[in-house]
Parts: sequence; C-alpha cells; structure tokens
Amino acid sequence: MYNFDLPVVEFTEEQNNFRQEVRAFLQKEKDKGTYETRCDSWLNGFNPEFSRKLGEKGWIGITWPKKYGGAERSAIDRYIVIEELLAAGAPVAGHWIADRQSGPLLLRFGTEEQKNFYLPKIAKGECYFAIGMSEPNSGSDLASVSTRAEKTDGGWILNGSKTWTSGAHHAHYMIVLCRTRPKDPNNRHAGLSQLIVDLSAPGVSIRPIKYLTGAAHFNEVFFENVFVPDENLVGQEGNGWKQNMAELAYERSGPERILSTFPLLEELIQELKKEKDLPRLTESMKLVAELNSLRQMSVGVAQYLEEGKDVAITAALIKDMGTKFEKYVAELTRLLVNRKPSLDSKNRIEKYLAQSILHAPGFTLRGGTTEILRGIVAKGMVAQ
Amino acid sequence: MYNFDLPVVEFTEEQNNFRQEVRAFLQKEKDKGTYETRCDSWLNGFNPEFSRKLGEKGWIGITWPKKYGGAERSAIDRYIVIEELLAAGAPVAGHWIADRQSGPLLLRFGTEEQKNFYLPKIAKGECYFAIGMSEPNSGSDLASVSTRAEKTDGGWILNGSKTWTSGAHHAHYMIVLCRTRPKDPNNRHAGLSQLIVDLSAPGVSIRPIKYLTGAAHFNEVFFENVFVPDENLVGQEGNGWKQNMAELAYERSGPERILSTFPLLEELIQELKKEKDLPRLTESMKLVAELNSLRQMSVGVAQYLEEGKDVAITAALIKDMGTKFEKYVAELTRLLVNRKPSLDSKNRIEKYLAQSILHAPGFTLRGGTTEILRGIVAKGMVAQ
Amino acid sequence: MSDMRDLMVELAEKILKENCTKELIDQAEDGTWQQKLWDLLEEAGIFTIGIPEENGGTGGDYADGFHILRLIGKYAVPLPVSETLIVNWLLHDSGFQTETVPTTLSIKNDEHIHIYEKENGFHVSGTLTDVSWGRYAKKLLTLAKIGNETHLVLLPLENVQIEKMNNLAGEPMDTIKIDQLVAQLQLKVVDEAALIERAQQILALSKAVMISGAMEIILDMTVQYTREREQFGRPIHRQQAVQQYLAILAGETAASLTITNKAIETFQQNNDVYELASAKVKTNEAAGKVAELAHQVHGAIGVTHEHRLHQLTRRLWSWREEVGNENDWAEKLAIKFLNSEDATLWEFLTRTNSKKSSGVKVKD
Amino acid sequence: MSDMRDLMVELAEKILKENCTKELIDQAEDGTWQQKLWDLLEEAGIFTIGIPEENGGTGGDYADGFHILRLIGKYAVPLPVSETLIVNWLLHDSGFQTETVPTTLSIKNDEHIHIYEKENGFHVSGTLTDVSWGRYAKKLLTLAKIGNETHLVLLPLENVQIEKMNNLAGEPMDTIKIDQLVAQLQLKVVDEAALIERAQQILALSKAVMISGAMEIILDMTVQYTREREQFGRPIHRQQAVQQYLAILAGETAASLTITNKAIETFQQNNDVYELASAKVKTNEAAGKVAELAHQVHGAIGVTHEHRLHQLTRRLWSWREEVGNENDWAEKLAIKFLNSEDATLWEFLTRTNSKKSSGVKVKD
Repeated sequence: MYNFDLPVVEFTEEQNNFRQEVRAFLQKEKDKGTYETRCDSWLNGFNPEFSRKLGEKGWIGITWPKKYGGAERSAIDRYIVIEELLAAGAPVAGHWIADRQSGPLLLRFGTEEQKNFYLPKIAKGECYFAIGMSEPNSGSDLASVSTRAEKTDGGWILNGSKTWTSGAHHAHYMIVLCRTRPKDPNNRHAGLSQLIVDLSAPGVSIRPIKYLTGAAHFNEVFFENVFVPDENLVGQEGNGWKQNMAELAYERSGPERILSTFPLLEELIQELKKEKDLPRLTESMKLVAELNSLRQMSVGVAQYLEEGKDVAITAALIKDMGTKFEKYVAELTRLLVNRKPSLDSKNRIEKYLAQSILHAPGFTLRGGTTEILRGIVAKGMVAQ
Repeated sequence: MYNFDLPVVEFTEEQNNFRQEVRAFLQKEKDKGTYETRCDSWLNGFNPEFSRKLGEKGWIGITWPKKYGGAERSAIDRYIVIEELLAAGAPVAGHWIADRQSGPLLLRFGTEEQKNFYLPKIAKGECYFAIGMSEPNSGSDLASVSTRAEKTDGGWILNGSKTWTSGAHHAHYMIVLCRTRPKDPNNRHAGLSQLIVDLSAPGVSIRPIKYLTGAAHFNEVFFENVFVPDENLVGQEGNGWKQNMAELAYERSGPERILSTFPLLEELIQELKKEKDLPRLTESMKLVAELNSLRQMSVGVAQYLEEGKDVAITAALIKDMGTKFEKYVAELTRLLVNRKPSLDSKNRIEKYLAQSILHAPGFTLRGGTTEILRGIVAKGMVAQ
Repeated sequence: MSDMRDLMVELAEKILKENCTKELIDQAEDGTWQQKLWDLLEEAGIFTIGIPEENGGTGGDYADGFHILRLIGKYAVPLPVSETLIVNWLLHDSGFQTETVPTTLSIKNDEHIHIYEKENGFHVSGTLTDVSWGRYAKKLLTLAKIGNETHLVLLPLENVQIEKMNNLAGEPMDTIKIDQLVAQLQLKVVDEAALIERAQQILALSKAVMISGAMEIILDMTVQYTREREQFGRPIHRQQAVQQYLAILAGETAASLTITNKAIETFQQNNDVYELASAKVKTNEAAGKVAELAHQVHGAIGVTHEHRLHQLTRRLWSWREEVGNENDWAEKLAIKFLNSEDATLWEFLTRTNSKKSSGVKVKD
Repeated sequence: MSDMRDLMVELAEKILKENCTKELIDQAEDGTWQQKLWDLLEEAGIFTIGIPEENGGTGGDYADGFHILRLIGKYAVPLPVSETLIVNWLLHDSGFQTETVPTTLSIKNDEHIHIYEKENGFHVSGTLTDVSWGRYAKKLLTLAKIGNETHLVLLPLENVQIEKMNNLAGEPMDTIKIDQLVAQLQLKVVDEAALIERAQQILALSKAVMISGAMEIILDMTVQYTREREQFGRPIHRQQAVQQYLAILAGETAASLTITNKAIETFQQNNDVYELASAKVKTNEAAGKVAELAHQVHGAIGVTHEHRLHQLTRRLWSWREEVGNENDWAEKLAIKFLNSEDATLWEFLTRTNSKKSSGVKVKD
C-alpha cells in the first residue's frame, strides 16, 4: 500500500539521554545570549558562531563517516539534534543546507577527493552551501533549466543564473544544476549535470532578493563565464536530474517542515497553562495531536531513508501536511489569545506570531509547492 | 469587476409583512401536523397535500403572469417564500423543480400552448417536473449526451436514458435534453434539443436509485421508442444546450444552496441560548455572519436575475460557497454540542445532525460539482 | 511485534475478504444477524487474541488484537468483534473466564446498574444507554453498585427490555432496561475510576484503529476509481483537482495509520494516554475529511446505496463520535499536560518512556 | 445613495492611482511622512465627507465616506485617512469643529487620560496604547476623566512621549505617554458607554471596508498574474488547482464586498450592530484566506519585497486584528442575540428594519 505503513520508531534510553544533552547545551547557549529563539530559524537564523559550536559538538554531519569529520551516529540521533534545534528556534540557517542536503549528496555521488575536501569543513560548521536549482521564471517547472556549462580545457565555462537561493550571500559554495548538453525537447531531464561552484570565483555575482519583511534571505546568483574545474563535477555528467531528485527526499520530510512555528505553539501553551484555561488548552491540544502524528511520520521516514528505502511519495506527503500545520499554528493562536502580531513587540507571542504570519507564505512554496507535492503523491499512487 | 458588485436589497415593510404571513402559515401547518421539519427538505420532503396548499396560497409560480396561474409578484417576494420554506424545513420536494426551473424555462422558451397547458397546473402545486440532464457515466461532462430523438411523423422517437433525476418517480413530466442531430466532434454542444416527455407515456420506465440512506430520491429513467409529439419541443430544435445553460442560473444561486442544514443550525442556537453558553454561542455566530453574507449575495443575484443581468459566474460562486457552508454547519455543530447523530433519535439535534451528515455529500455534487463551479468562475474571470 | 501477528492478520483478512461482502453488510444493516461470519471468526480465534493459550486464549498480545481490529474496520464487519474482544481482555484482567458468544460492554462514568443479593440470587436493575450491539449480545460486562462498592459483573442479557437505536452505520446502539432481573452472577470488587479509565482507553484506541482501517480501504477504492472512471475523455486521476484530493486523502490516511500504530505499540508497553489520545483526536478529525473527499471524488455513484463507499463513510461518521469526540480526548490531553511535571510542551511531547534495550525498534 | 458618491469615488481613485504608488508606500513604511498625498486628499475634501457643507464639510453621507475608505484600503494608502475622517464625524456629532490636519483617536473601554484643571490651563496625563499613526498625528481624540465625569477631548499631540511600534503593515501603532501636558482644551461631557460603542462600530466598519478594498485589488492582481505567468508551457490559469484557488479568492472577495455594502447601507440608516458585526467577522475570516491563496498563486515572486502583493496582504493580516478580531465581534453578535426578543435565530436573521417606501431599493 504505497509505503504509507511507516515504522514505529521508539527512542532508546541512550537516545533520550542524548536528547537531554542537546537540550541542555541549547539552554546554556540561550542563557548566555548566544541566540534568541525565533520562528523559522532554519531560514533566517544566521549565526556563524553558533554553527561553529555545533560543529565542535560533532552535531553537524553527525551521521557521516568519521574519516570525513562525521560522528557515524544514526539517522535517529541526527533527527533528535535537528528537532531540538528547531524546537528551540536556534539559529541554524548558516550550515543547514550543507548539513541536510549538500553533504549527503556528496557522500552519495561525490568523488573521494570531494568528500575529503568538503565534508570535514561542513562538519566543523565552517563551510556553507547553497542550492542552485530554481531559475528566474522556472518556478515549479524545475526541468526548464537554462544555465549551461560548456566544456573547456580542464573544466567548464558556466553561464546563466539561479534564483531563490537561500543564504547564498553567506554560502561558500553552490551546487549548480546546469545543462551540459543542448536541450532535448523529447527528454527535458536529459543532459543536466551538477557542478560545485565556488561562490568567490571570478564571474560570480550575487544580488540579494529582499523578502517581504525587507530582510534578505534569498539571492539571485549570476554566472558570467565562470570557470569550474573538472574535479567539481558531482557524480556523472548528464545524470544531474536524477541526482537532484534524490536530494529532494532529504529536504521534504524533515522536522523543518513541521516545526517552523513551534516556538509560537510553545508560547501559546505556556500562556494557557499559566492561566489554567482548560477550554483553550483543549483546543490547542488538537494541534498537539496533529503534531504528534506528523512527528511520527517524519521520524519514520528518517528511519526508512537510512535503510535506503524509496520514500519520495511519503516525504512529499509529509511536507504538504507539515507546512499546512505550520501555518495553522499561527491562525489558531491568533484566535486563542487575541493578540496583535508585531515584529517589534516585547511580548513573545506577539513577536512569534508576526514572524510566523510573515513567513507563512513561504512554507507552502519553498521546497516544492503544495500543488506540485500533491501531484507527486497522486501520480505515485495511481501508478502503483 | 466581474459583476461581483451586487445590489444591496432592503426589504420593504410590505415584504416584511408578507414574510410574516408566510411564516404564520408554516407555523400553523406544522402545528396541525401537516409536516415535520427536516434538513434538506427540498430534496427529500415530498408531500403532495402541502404542495397543493402552497399552490392555493398562490406561492408557487408566484412571479409568473396571472394569465398562467401566477401572482405577478416580484423576485424578492418569491425569495421570501422559498427561504421561509427552507428555514422551516418544509416538504417542498414535489413541486420544487417545476417552480424553480421548468416553469421559468417554459415561460422563457415555451410556446403559448405549452405555457397555457403546464404553468397553471404547476402553480396549483399539482404538476411536478423532473430534470432530464445527466446520463449514466456522463457525470459533470454534461455535453456528452447520447439520448437521441429521431424525427418521425408529427413528433419524435426518443431513446436513451437519464439518471440522477430527483423526484422522477413522483413527477409528471420531464424536460429531456437530447440529441436531435448526430454528434459533431468539433462542436459538442450542437444538435441538442429539449423535449417535454410525459412520464406516463408508453416506453418510459423508471428505476429508483437508492440514496446511501436507503431512501429513494433519485431515479434512472429509460426511454424506449417513446413518441414525443412535435408540440412538446421546447424552444428551438438544436438550441437545447443554450437553453439548458440558461436554466442553470436559476438553480445555482437560490437559498436552497445555503439553507439545506438551517434547521440544524437553528436547533444548535436554541440549545446554546437555553444554556446561556456565551463562548459556544460566539463560535456559532461566526456561522451566522457567514450565512448573512451568503444571504445578501443570494438575494442580490435574485434581484439581478429579475433585471435580466448575466449572473452565471456569481451564481456559481454562491453555490460553491453556500454548499460548503451547509456542510460546515454540521461539522461545527457536532463539536459544539457533542451529540451522536442518529436518524431515529428523538432529540432534534441528533436527528438533524444525522440528516445533515448523510445528505452532505450530495450538497457539493448536485447542481454542478465544486470543481466544475470553480472552473466556471475562474475561466469567467480570466476571460474578462 | 508478536510472532503470530502476520499469520493472524493474513488469516483474518482471508476470511473477511471472502465472507464480509457488501451484501452481507447490507443484510446486517437490515437487521439480520450474521452467525456464519461470527462462527468463522470464532474458529479463527479472533475473540481471544492477546489472552495466553494457557488461559484458553489464542495467544499473542494486545497489539496483535488491535491490528486485527484494523481489519474489522477495513471490512466494516457488522458484528460486535471489538466489543467481545475487549470484554475478554477485561475479563481476563480480572481473572474471569473469557467468552466466545457475542458480548458487549457498558463501562462509563455516568451509568451503573444496581444489584441486590436476595435468596434466589442477585436482583439486577438499571438502564444502560448507547450499548453497541445490545440487541444481539448474549452477555454484557458492566459495573454494578452493591452498597458502597463497585463490582465488575458479566450479565446475561435475557429478559431485558431493549429499545433499538442505530448509529449512522446501522450498527445497534441500544438502550437496555433491566428490571429486577434475577440471575446467578460472578462479581468482583474493582477500583471504579481505574477500570473506567482503562476500558475507555481500550475502546477509544479500538475505534481509532478501526477508523484507520476504514480509511485504508477508502483510499484504495478511491485511487482505483480515479483510474477507471473517465470524464471529458480521460481518466479522472488526470484532473489536477482530483489529484489534490487524492493527496489529502493519502495524507490523512497515512497520518492515521502511523499514529494508531504508535499508540498500539505504546499501549502494549504502558498505559500512557498521550499517544492514545492523540490517535483518537487525529483519526476523528481525519475521518470527516476522508469521508468528504472520498465522496467528492466518487461523485454521484458513490452516494448510491448500491455502492460500497457509504458502508465505510457512515462508519467513519459514526465512530468519530463514539468513545469521545475530538474535544473529549483533547481535553484529556490538556488535563494530562496540566498535571504533568513537564515545564514545556516540547518536554511533554518528547518524554517517551524509554526502552531499556538499545537500538531502534522498528515495526515489521 | 448620495448623488455625489460616483464623483467622489472617481476623483479619489484618480488621485490614488496616480500618486499612491508602490514606491510611495515603501517610503512611508521606511518612515517618511507623505505630505503631498495628504494635501491632495485634503484638497479633494476626503477628510470631511459626510459632514454638511454648511458645517464646513464636503457634504454627502457616511455611506459615501465608507466607500471612499474602501479605496483607501484598495490603494493601501499609508496615511491616517480613516482615523481623521472618523474623528471628524465624532467631532461633528458633538458640535466641535472638524480638522484637516492628521488626526487620530483612542476611544476604548480600558484606557482614559486624566485631566485636572489648574490656573494655567488643563493638565493632562495618561498613557494610550495602540494609537494608530500616533507619531504623525497632530491631534488626538480621546476620553478624559475629570472627577466622575467622562469628557470627549481633542488633544494637541505636542510634547508627548511616543514609543514607536508598527503593525505588520508598517503602519504606526504607537504608545503615547502624556505627562502633565498643559493645554487649552475644548471639553464635552459624554455618555461614555454610548460613545465608545459608536466609535468602535465606526472603526470596525471602516476596517472591514478597507479589508474588502484590499481584497478587490488582490483579486484583480492575482487574476492578471495567472494570465501573464507561464509554467510548463502555458499560462498558469490553465492549471485546475490555480482555477480552484481563483474561485475561492473570488468568493471571499465577493462576500466581503457584499456584506460590507450591506453594513454601510444599514449603518447609514440606523446603528444596528448585526450587519456591521457580521461584516467585521466575515471580512476578518476572509482576510486570512485571501492573503494565503493570493500568495500561493503568486509563488516566490509574490513574497519578494519588490512585488506589490505584500503591501496588501500585510494590511489584511494587520487589519483583521484591529478593532476586534472575529471572536470579539461574534461575541457582540451573540450578546445581541441573547438580549433580543427574537425567539429564533431565523427571526433574528430576518428582522430587518423595514423602510417605509415600497419597492426594492437597489444600490447603483
């Protein structure tokens, strides 16, 4: 039945202890003033110092082989770390993409040299990656890539641009999906490759795209005759589409599709608890039940991913449901507490509410729109 | 702007008095035991005695010319009558289609003979019509009509079948949309005509289709070489599609797309009022605000219809929103009062809840599915 | 997971697939008791799963039983299977013999019967409402007051007055009036609050699991229908609106399966209400959405009595109200949170009763 | 409808279309006061619509004023237009002179300033929160306690301490602290409860109307975008999912326009809270849906600061919380119902204050 029968994951005592360790660290750093809790912190919480501290703890690239700087721990340990980080609203945007997506991609498709070069730096929390997928006007039509790389002596000459790249202004590298052969109208997915581009290389320019809040999380990145050495090709030339799709499973089912507004939910519950307001607490517990089921699904997929199972459809499902949930947290909270959202309020509910509402439109757009995801799920089921 | 700027209709003192008259009549009949309130009564409340009484009052075909048995009253007067009937959950299924749809169609497209023959009988509440539109397997694809009439001496020979016809087992006539010329693959809407078929004619057979409750509101009607005299052609031969579409505006924006579950809402409010439960009453007042805006839209469209304006898009909008509202009444009620729906309960909320839940699937299917209606609205806006 | 689960599930599914047809369910809803199907399930040992063989049971654990109940929901079995199984669990807990005749229960806060001991036996009186399958049950497990003490008692349902009511699925939900019934009874003094809580929890989980089973087959039927049904010259699964609905259906179904699986495993290990209450809240909420969208995709054909869909959707609409709706179980969660030592919601959410063994336990 | 409405609406729309650009709104949100636009609106007489010409006003009625406020919402005008207009209405009600300088108000239940009369004039002290456009307003209408009496007073906003806050739309929502401000003041004793109720009603309707205006243009922009934007080789309005969203957007917008139009007409004739409260409840609820779906259709481009969409959606998200959210106004409806003589909801719904004239009155 469509692989929806996910494993029931139960955390071991060791894992629960590990969770406490992570939590204690986060509390200590917060108390020290290293960071302030915020909603959607994996997109907008950039803090190199904090990233480095996580690297020191061994909590970036935590599942990777030790020889590449990893800790060879389980996918569940990784799950614990990242959900603790998100629940605390900690600033993880810097290294997020590298840890979640670029590192695993290199581990799977990269050369030995690439792994030796990039992974240890990522794991230290000192090397950030950006995703070079979307292009101006491509939107959800990812295959309409027109950034192209032409073969030259010892490498490639890259021309084109990528857009909506989160964090490119902080990132050191970008994995660029580009066309290494002419477009084939009969096979839109053929002839694409992935290149690692050094964002400080000549010919690369980065223009920030301001989000509706005025803050710059996104960028447009232009490539003008950028030389990319041969050794920066990831995997096989021409296999870029497939590799890119494999990448997507990592990004769709994680807790960052469920917990972006968790700090707000926590504040809401705290307030209602303080007031011993049973009717409203009851209402908000419906969110908790939903969150519980999403968490079980998400951790089940993490487990299956580690076992190498194909979870593309379930991951798409979770992203769709999780992001709807993230939005709903804000919509329900505003009715339960009757507060005016304001970014500059000193009241945490008002501030988190403002952050949640203003970031909400992105939840169901980034990483695959609701409509695209639902199409993937439906087509997947019908095809089976 | 897409005609969404609807008129603000204010009822006059005379109209308010008329409303009181209708209401008093309904209360008296209910007290006498002529009928019992029920949800969705316009589909499942069949009561010939009650229909005749309404006819005597002059409240069927109320807007039609006096010479055809009508009362020459305004569209707003008609609106008042039908919303009072629906709010009371009175049994109006018998004459409903004839009053709402078939009569107006004949008035607009029928011959003088047809008007003289059918309209007075309808207005008396003694002649019921059924709609012959959908066919087995046609679903929302209305143009895929394959029931056909072949020309013969003095009339037509009809073969084929219609399905989902509400009340055909009680009705005297059906207006059948059929093919009078072969299918033209380039123009699927061409060559269709509307014929009035006497349901007691030889060759007509009616097979009830049981609804999921087990009750029979719908039918499949078969035509086997049924002779239909020339004088039963409505309007122009070949113009059936257009005439049929004109019919749809009457059926989409009326209060029966808003009030099908009103008796349940009334009971809910009564109970909460009795308990002076302000928090829950507040919750349910959100439904009342929604109902208020839907009513204003619906009555505005009734006014525009009388003025001969094109309200196809707005009517589709109202049907979509109104039927969602009808469903939501049941979903909210069950959470506000925590009762178990049961058709055989003596508690009115439980009974109406059961009626509402069991009939709800039909709300967003009959008279144009949600998806079809939304397509009509979107295409209409984009085309302007 | 117990070793026998796969075998039991396979066996039960085979029986149900072959025997629990649309027509059989129609007949049951029309008022005919389905003895043959009952006998088949009894032969398969369904009613005593989770009770050790040495005590006359089929063996296996409670989790196995819940997985069988998922099939009972999936096939809309019109018999008091969950009731009889749960009664047996409660009987076994109390050291009583188990039953294989149709049995039901009424163990809740606000209703008790009264028993007086006289010379010719116990005299029983009282009224019990919403007794599922009451009219067909041979015995009923309930609580009785004798003086100040509450006893668990298994009553024979003979010479009682039954007022017939049905839920939306046509399942009996009767009122039973007992007036001076005289019987020989086994009684056991119980901690009333604890027993009610335990019974309500098992019942709630059983409903949640049955709801998830019904969803599983509704999703299957709906996907299948979109493959077969053509409109505007192509199968309807090609319509983007239909695709959106299918994805929502899949999501609600997957979430319901996952959270009930989690709740089953947790219940097997301890009685923590958090997973179980979450499961009932979530499946109740999902039930309405699944029923609505499945009907929307199926269109007119799906609301006809001839079609099987409504046998399942009417059960979703009924079961979501039974043993507590969303508000009831969300309130239990809220109370648990208020009474807990957890300072934050996040602690409350993540405080799992850890297992001693290391390594991740995975179902299957 | 007043004769001048069409003319005023046309004039105002012309001014706003030409002058109230995306860039102007950006500048205003960055903290620059838009005096030129203010002057244009003042010249057009916008701030005194609904006040008779003989009293120095522009003429017309309140309904005309609300229709202009719809345009203020539609063009996201970053100025205290509704505040100044409403202050003028309240001033005129009380026999005061009207104002053309930027003015705001704070008339609510829980906040009052205190005034003591001394030799050198009145001494004013107090704190007012959530004062919209406080930092730019020259004057502020509020309630003051002097002894046991409540007075309506128009304060000059000089030498006050302003704590700057913004709503999500970057509109000032300041806290004003007044400490022993000495001024010459006009005072008028008022029925406090009645005045607060009236002010809250006008303010709520103004927000509802402005919300409906913002929706109107959001719908327009969104339909237009689906025509222009191509994806998978065709304009996105061809995608069925996009069509479904457009229809929901249209429905919420049409409902909001209709109920606010109704509320405006009713307000013009009497103060019945039913239509007005319905309008605020409905537009508040619609605001969230419209903002969500408009962004969903616009995709990534719509969440960029360069795009105009967020100037409108941020206003929807702000305004739905201001002057009472859905719960507040639904509660007012509930209280009205509980206190009414209507035996049934249906009577409550249909009891319109009938007009004396016969025939149906139709707007336009």
